[in-house]
Parts: sequence; structure tokens; C-alpha cells
Amino acid sequence: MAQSAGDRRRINGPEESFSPVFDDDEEDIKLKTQRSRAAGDIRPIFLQPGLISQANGSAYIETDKTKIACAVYGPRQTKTTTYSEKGRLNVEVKFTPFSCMRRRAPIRDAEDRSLAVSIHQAIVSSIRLELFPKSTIDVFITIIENDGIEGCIASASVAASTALADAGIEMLGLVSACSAAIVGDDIHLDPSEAEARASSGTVILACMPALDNVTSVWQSGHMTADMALKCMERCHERCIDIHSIVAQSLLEHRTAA
Amino acid sequence: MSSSSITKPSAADDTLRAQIFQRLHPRVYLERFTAEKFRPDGRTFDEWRKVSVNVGSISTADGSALVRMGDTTVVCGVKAEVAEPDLDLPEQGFLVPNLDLPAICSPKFKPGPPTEEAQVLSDRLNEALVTSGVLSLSSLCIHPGKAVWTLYVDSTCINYDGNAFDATLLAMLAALRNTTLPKATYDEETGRTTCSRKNRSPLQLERHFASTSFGVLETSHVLSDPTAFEEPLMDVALTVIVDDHGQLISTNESGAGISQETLLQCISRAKERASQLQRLL
Amino acid sequence: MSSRIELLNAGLLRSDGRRPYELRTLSINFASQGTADGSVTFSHGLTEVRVAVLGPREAKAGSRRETLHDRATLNVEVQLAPFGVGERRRRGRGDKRLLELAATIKSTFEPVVQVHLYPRSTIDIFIHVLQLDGGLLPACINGSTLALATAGIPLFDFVCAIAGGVHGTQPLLDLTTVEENDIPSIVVGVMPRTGRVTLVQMETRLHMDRFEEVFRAACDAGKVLWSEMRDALRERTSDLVEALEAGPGAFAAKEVEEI
Amino acid sequence: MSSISKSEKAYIQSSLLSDPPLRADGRGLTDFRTVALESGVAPLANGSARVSIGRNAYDGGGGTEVVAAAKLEVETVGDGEGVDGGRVVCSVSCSPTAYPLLSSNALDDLQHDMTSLLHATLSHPTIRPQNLCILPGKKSWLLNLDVIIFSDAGNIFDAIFMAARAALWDTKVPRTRSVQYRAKKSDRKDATQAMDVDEATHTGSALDTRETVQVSDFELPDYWDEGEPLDGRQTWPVCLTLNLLPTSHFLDATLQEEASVPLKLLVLYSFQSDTPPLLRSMRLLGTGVSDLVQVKSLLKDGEKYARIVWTALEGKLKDEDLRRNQKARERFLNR
Repeated sequence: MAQSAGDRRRINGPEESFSPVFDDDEEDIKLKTQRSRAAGDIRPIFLQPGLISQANGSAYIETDKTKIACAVYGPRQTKTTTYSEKGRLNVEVKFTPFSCMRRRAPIRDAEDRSLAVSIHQAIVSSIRLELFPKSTIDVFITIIENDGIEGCIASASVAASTALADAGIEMLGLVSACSAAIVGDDIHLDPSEAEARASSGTVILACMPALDNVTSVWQSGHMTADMALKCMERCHERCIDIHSIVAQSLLEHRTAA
Repeated sequence: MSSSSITKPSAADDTLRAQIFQRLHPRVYLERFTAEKFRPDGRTFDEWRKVSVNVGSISTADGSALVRMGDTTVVCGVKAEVAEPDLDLPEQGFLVPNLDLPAICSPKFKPGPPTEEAQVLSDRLNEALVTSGVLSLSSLCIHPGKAVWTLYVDSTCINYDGNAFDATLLAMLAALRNTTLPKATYDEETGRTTCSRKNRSPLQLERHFASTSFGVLETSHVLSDPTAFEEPLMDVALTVIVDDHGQLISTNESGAGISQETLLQCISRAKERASQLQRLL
Repeated sequence: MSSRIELLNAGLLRSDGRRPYELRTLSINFASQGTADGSVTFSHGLTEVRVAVLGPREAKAGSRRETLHDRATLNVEVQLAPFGVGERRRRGRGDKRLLELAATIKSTFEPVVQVHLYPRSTIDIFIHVLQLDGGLLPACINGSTLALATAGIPLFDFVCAIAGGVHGTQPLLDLTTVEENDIPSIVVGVMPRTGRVTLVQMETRLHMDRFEEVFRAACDAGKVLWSEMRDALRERTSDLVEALEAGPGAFAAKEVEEI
Repeated sequence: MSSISKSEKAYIQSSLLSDPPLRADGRGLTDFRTVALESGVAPLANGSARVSIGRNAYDGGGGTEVVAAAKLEVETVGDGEGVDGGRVVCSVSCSPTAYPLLSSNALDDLQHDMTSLLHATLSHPTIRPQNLCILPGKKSWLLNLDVIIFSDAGNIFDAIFMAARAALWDTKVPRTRSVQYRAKKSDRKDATQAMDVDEATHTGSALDTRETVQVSDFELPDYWDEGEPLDGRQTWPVCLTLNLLPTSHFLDATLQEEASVPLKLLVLYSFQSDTPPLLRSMRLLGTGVSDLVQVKSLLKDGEKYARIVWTALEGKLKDEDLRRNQKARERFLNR
């Protein structure tokens, strides 16, 4: 992976370096696609609000290998001069360079933005932005370790919603999100990176279980409409479970403080 | 505020007033504490914050560490890649340390390219790792002149509550200690390097050391391990790096001058601290 | 100066069959483009550009600081379609060549557009190059002239631009890419009514005597272009007047014919 | 992308919800504006198409206008990002004319978001054409699909995917023939045979290990047409944007309608005769919420509309094929 040459703002390595090539790559992939839990089970979630003391609100989420930190700053003044009647939600996603199998050079790239867009979509409808004219709510997300982009989007959306609640920002409901992949004829919930790569299609669903509505659907790959609906229903069921985890962790955090 | 109508301000009111006072007159706020020989977070001057180190939790990195120093949290991951060595140094690998201070860690940073602070810290960290000779670069050689390891030591600050340098250096050293490299072989015919997934060996670190930072206020008050609130108010910032045999590796001082006495005092406390940190690793 | 393609054969015919002073086919289409105030699709041989003019209007949020209190500013942006050239290459907005081209076009039009009539405003000229076969700058300038005119922005005069070159001692007009790459060339922009020249660009070496010859030929060619462009504009205007007189719904009849 | 006043928004919303629903241009909720399509608009590309939705009749201008073009490049497998079997890379760029009010940064972000949807959908490994492979394990085609938005008068996603589909349909992959260099004369015969085999069956030769070892390069034989169409060109999906009202939905929104109804569901379907229709992508975009029951019914309706669009497009593309091939054949004969 090439490092941007002559970037004087960072310590630079050699001009070019490459990920190591392993002699037994294929075996490894086969090993990784093996799933240790049932198709309908998601990875265990560890969710901790309020770890980042500098932020107005924050949350750290860990689902097996995936590790994501999220902080909310604001509502604070929007820097541009144009008047906006509603508040602005700004989501920024950053991968740490060591978060993926291949090193990611520390430059903002396409994936960061598309992740941010989908997380924005998942949480924007839950926030009462009309209460914050001329203000911006910044949601910053750092992906420390990534095991499947679908899972990352879902977990990051959950973390963002938790952090928003932790920041005391008024919302209509907590957002929870879950992903699913079609592997063969089965639906595997919360797929890992290897599973998602082996699948023919994936679905990410974000919803507010307390209000029984859907804030985001993100489907890619190919599948029949029936299959997509089945995926969404399964995800929705899990979202209800995730919702109680989020509520629980927020409650514990409040009583502990 | 008419005090006659309010008989007893509640505790919440007091906290809020203290917060406003802290915001508006930070220096006076701090001085009121130091006059009582205490610091805003309840520490005495020479007290350090609690440190915890957690290594090897990131599977996508070849070595990793998470360090919490008080509230300051730094994650460091080492990624090893294969590169061609420099022509004039055919047997030397590369060690590339960087610190990122993203917008997530503090309200004073904005998204975008590295801030000046991050650049300065990255430079100082690079200096510290290079001058101390923590790792012999020739041990990173796979095949002279053809292939060497490049170790990207990337750190990200998740929560910035002062003294990022100590926390990051500790995280980088812990991550390097935790790093294992796959056994690599260079094939002269194809010019490619292949690695074995099963056969991994740890890095050979040459030296163990730690850094300790102090802030000096009005030449007499020496505050160890300053927080994000204290740091900008300090007259002098001092960092001392010593190794596990008590040998001084480097000192870095910025701001107004300090007396020799203070410096010696700091160095001896740094030695004490270094051995404490070594025990953690 | 050797190329595998013979640029000019013994019978004084060029690689695409034209004579030295012959211009390529001109096609001018005034179809509206989105919300643009003036627009034209201008093709000159195989070179095709779309020009849209927006304004005079308030500057975009980001560039409001650049407005001037006593006149309008011109803002020229040029984009190149990745599939419009032989080898696909994405050129971003920061591409040096395109920026330079935009700057040239801007400085060409600054003395021509009556900017003093619109203080504190911006006139945007957006150019999209769809296909490229030589004569990029002339096509952009001619297109911009027409687009500005259709936007109803007062101009002192037309600007008609054309490229010229010299093969051996023979001046050529309206160069294709193949010719541009091989022979010294100039671009001349004339204001035909006043006979003034607002642009002469030369990036290669050319003998003094040859220069004058090409320059004169190019100035004459500019006048020829002018008559074409003026006719096209007149036709459009008379169409508009006709439509205005006929009242609403008159165009519907024309639509049926077209399909 | 246009900003409209609150009262204008309320006016448009209430007329869409009235019974019968009213739209400013008199269309029904599921009516499309006129769609015009022309393929082969960029002669330097391997395939191209221009799509406009709702252009005015008198000068062919106005409306949403999108041009898509596919260009093929040879890539070495394993070099940089080259992948065995070829790959598709999509990009969308917007002319500033299309979004005159956006700052250049906002325009970049918009381009980016459109690119990511187009790329995620069309370059998915499950849809990759088989004949992007030139020499198995060595050389492959890189298909660059560039979409340019010239003007946006609403319903841009449908237009992008229609143009993309038409351009890919129009794309011709040049015929290639493997060549090998061998010194010995006795092997010549074998070599020519190998060439023939390779020319006839492209993918078949991949199984022949003797071939893959020896074939070192390829050439482009001269042929009267520009090549063969992409494999499985029927599978490229069509996009349908359903604009969501509380109780109903409508298609092909204009800019004003888009501004007053912020939530939309994008569904992308591909239809093949032998399999049930496949969902290629689905996205909920904008502010507002939906629910599973609504999504379910929308998927069903979306499939119905998408099939209509697909059928119409398929018919038009076949016409274009005829028109273009006719032209190509004539040109070849007249040479």
C-alpha cells in the first residue's frame, strides 16, 4: 500500500510497502468463514457509555472483534454564516490505520464517507433537530478494529445513538441496528468480514424499536424481495434485543454516576 | 444575585458556579487549588494518575496496546509491511511511529489533516524511539537490499485529557513488545516475499524505558502528569525519559526556564516512575 | 517534425481531407441545460463542448468574499469528460491544465462582458468538454460567447477564436489534435465588429514572418466564424420572437413534428 | 436540491395527498415524465448512452440529463488493483450547472454519495460480466463506467441507473486472441491450433493448463464490428425511486416534489427470464421513518413498476442496437 509521498505532516515510511503475502491464505479464509454460533445469533455486545470524558456524550461498543468508539460534541454553533432553522447532524467516521487486514493509510477515503452517510441515515430521523436552530451536533466515530463493514455500520449506529442519549440530546427513540448476510440459502445475522465476502447479498436495518419504525435499510448484492424481507424481519427481531441492551447500559451508567 | 432571597444554594448550583468560574478564569481557578497544595482533580502535586495497559486485544494488528492514563486513552497498533530498503542502508528496516489526535478525543480538535500538536508529538515520539535505540533496525531485515520489514506504529488518541506524550510512548512500547512478526522468506527467483502464518516470533527490543512529564507553575510548583486543563496553564513543560537501569535518555523542556535543582528533582522522580511503569508492562 | 501521419500531402490536402484554410463543420445547439440562464452545445469538427452560463447572480456561499463592489466577477469552471479523450484519465477540479484553460477564458472575457452593469454579483461560465479533437480553447471561447449572449448578458462584442498553425511554410487553420501535437500553433481570439484582438496564445516557436501570415489568416477566419455564430443566434432569437407572438402552446405543435 | 418555502412545501404535500392526487404537471402518482434515450453518444468510449427525463419538446433541453460511458482498459492481474476476471469501476461526476447552488465541497460530497451507490451496485462480484477476462490469471479488462450529470430536474437516481444500464448494454468488448512466442518450427502447428481454440472459447481455455502457461500475450484481430457485447447484459438492474407519503407513494418526482417529500426508498431490480426478479440494492434515503409493513408493500409495488421500466428500456435498447448495428454494417460495407 502506498503512502502518500512527501506528506510533511506525518512521519513517513518508505515510498512503497506491501502487506505480507502468506503461503496459506486460502486455508485461512476457509477457517474464518466457519461460524461458531447459530445463524440467527449475533455476536455478544459490550456497550459502555461515557468513556470519553472530553465529549458531551460518548459510547464504546465491542462486538467480538469489532471495536468502535463514538463521541458526540454539541449541540454547538454552526460555523457557516447561513441561517438554518434546523440543527445539522454531522457524522465523521475514521478508521485507525491498523483496523483492517491491510493497513489503511491515514487519508480520508471513499469508504469513510459512505459509512458516515449510512450511519447518518440511521440516526438522523431519531434526533429532534428542530430544537437546535443554527447548531451542529458532531458525531465522531473511530473504528479501532473492523470485522465486517456491515457489522461496523450497525454497531456504529447503535453506539452513536447511545452517545447521543448520553449527551442528553433530545431524541424520539433509541436507534438499534443489525446486519444480515445471505450465505448459500441461509440468513446469517451479524456477519463477520469473511462471511460477508462469501455471501451473495447483505442487508443492514436500523430502526427505533420503541416506536416500531424503520430509519434505514441498506441492501446490497442480490437476493429476492422475499429473502430481503425475511432478512429485515430477522434483523428487526434482533434490534429489539439490542434496544434493551442499549437501554440497560444507559441506565447502569446513569445510576453509577 | 440577591442573596437575601436565596437561603441555601444547592450543591448543583455550586458545581455549576465552579464550572463557570473554571471556564472564565482558569488560571485563578488553578491557583486557588495550588495554594492549598492540591490540584483540581484532588491529586497532590507529585501524584500520578492511575495507569492501565492492555495488550494484544486487536487481532488485525501485529501488535497492539491500549493505555489509559487517568482519562487519557491511547490505542496503538503495529502493522508490519514488506518494503524495499534504502539503497545506502540495505539491511535496515523502517520504524514509522505516528500519533493521530482525531476530533473524537477532544473538542479542541477538528476533523481534517493532523493538527500542529499531533505533528509535534509525532516528531517527538519518533525522536524518542530512534535516539533510544529501542529496536535494532537491522533485525527487521528479511533479505539484504531486497526486502525489509516496515513497522507502522500508529497510535490514535481516543480521549485527550493531557499528557498524551507519556501515554502514547507507553502504548507504543507496549505494542512493540507485543508485536510478533511472521517468518518471512525472500525468493530470489520471483523477487517475492512470502510469510508463514504459523511461525511467528516476537521483536527483539534492545531497551526498556518510559517517559515522565511534568508541568511547572510559577517555578516552585511541579505538577506531575498534568491533565488537559492544567497543561496549557503551565509555565514550563518538562519531559524526562529514562531507561530501566536508571540511565537518562533525553529531556525535553519548553516554556520559561527552570532551576537546576528542579530539574534534578524531576529526573529522580522520573526514575522512580519509570520503574513503576516497567512493572506494568 | 516527423509523424507517421502525413499532415499535408503534395496536393495540399490535410490528413482529414481538408484544404489548408478550410474550417471544420460547426454545429450550434441552443437547447436549454437545467436551470442555466444561457446554454449552448458547440461542436467544431469532433471537438464538442457544452457551455452553461448562470447569472448575474449572488455568488455561491463559499466564494462570496470574492465579489467586487463595482462590477461583476466572472467565474469560469472547465471539466473534461473522462470518455472524451483517447486515453481515459480522470481530471479533478484541481487539474492544472484545466485551471489554466479556465483562467485564459476568464481573462479573455473580462474586457468583453459589460461587468460594470452588475456590481456585487457573479457570472458563472461552466464548460464541460465532451469530446476533444484539437481546438479546445477556441471551442470553449466561441461556446462561451454564444452562451453569454443567450443568457442576455450585455457584451461589447463577440469573441471568435480559432487555432492556426504552420506546416513547413504553409499556414493551416482549425487544427485537429494530430496537427496540434506536431506543428507550431497559435490561438487567436478576435472581436469581429471592432476588429480588435483580445487573445493571442502561442506556446511553441514560430518564425516571425510565418506568424504574421498565420495571424492574418486566423483573423479572417474569426470573421467567418462570426457570421456563422451570428446567424445561429439570429435564428434562435427570431424563433423566440415567433413563439412569443404565437402565445403559449405553440411549441407543442412543433414537438409532434420532431417525434 | 432546490430550496422551497414552507408554504410551497405544504401546498405540494397537500395536493399530493388530496383525492384525486394532484401534481403540478398534471401527472398521476405513478406516471413518468417523457424519457428519452440515445446510445452511442460518445464515439471514443466502448459504450455510451444519454438519458433525459422530462426534457421539453421544443429544443430537447431542460429536464434531468445524464450521460454514461464505459471505457475499457487492459490491466495486469496482480499489479496494483488488477483482479483476475476483470473488474468494474464506476464514478459519477456532476456538472456545476446541475447544482448551481451547491458549493464545490458540497458538490464533491454529492458526487461521492452517488458514486458509492452506483459502484456498490454495479461492481458487486455477483454481477460481474464473464468476458472481462482476457488471459486467465494474467490480463483482464478494467471497465470504467463514468456517469456525468448535466442537469438534475428530479429523479436523478433512476436516470443514472438507466443511463448506466444503457451504456453497459451498448458496451462492446474487443475480441482478443492469445498469442504465444515460440522458437521451434515443429511447434507452429500446435500454436495456431491453440489460437483457434482460444478464440472460439474464451473461458474454456482456462481449464487447459498447457495454455495458461504458454500464452504470453494477446492481440486484437481486425473485425468489422467493435466486439462482442458484455456477458449477461440483461442483468444490469433498473432503479426505481419511490417517494414516500404517509399513506401512499409516487414516482419520478420533480425537484420541488423532492424537496417537499424528504423520504424516499430506492429499489434496484434486475429481471431475467429464468429466475425470479432479484433485488440488487435497496436504500432508504432522507429524513423520516418507515416501517416493515410499508417497506414490504413498497417492495412489491416497486417490483411492479420496475418491471414496466425494465420492459420499456429493454425494448428501446434493442431498437437502438438495431439502429446502431445497421449503421456500423453500412459503414463497413462502404469502406
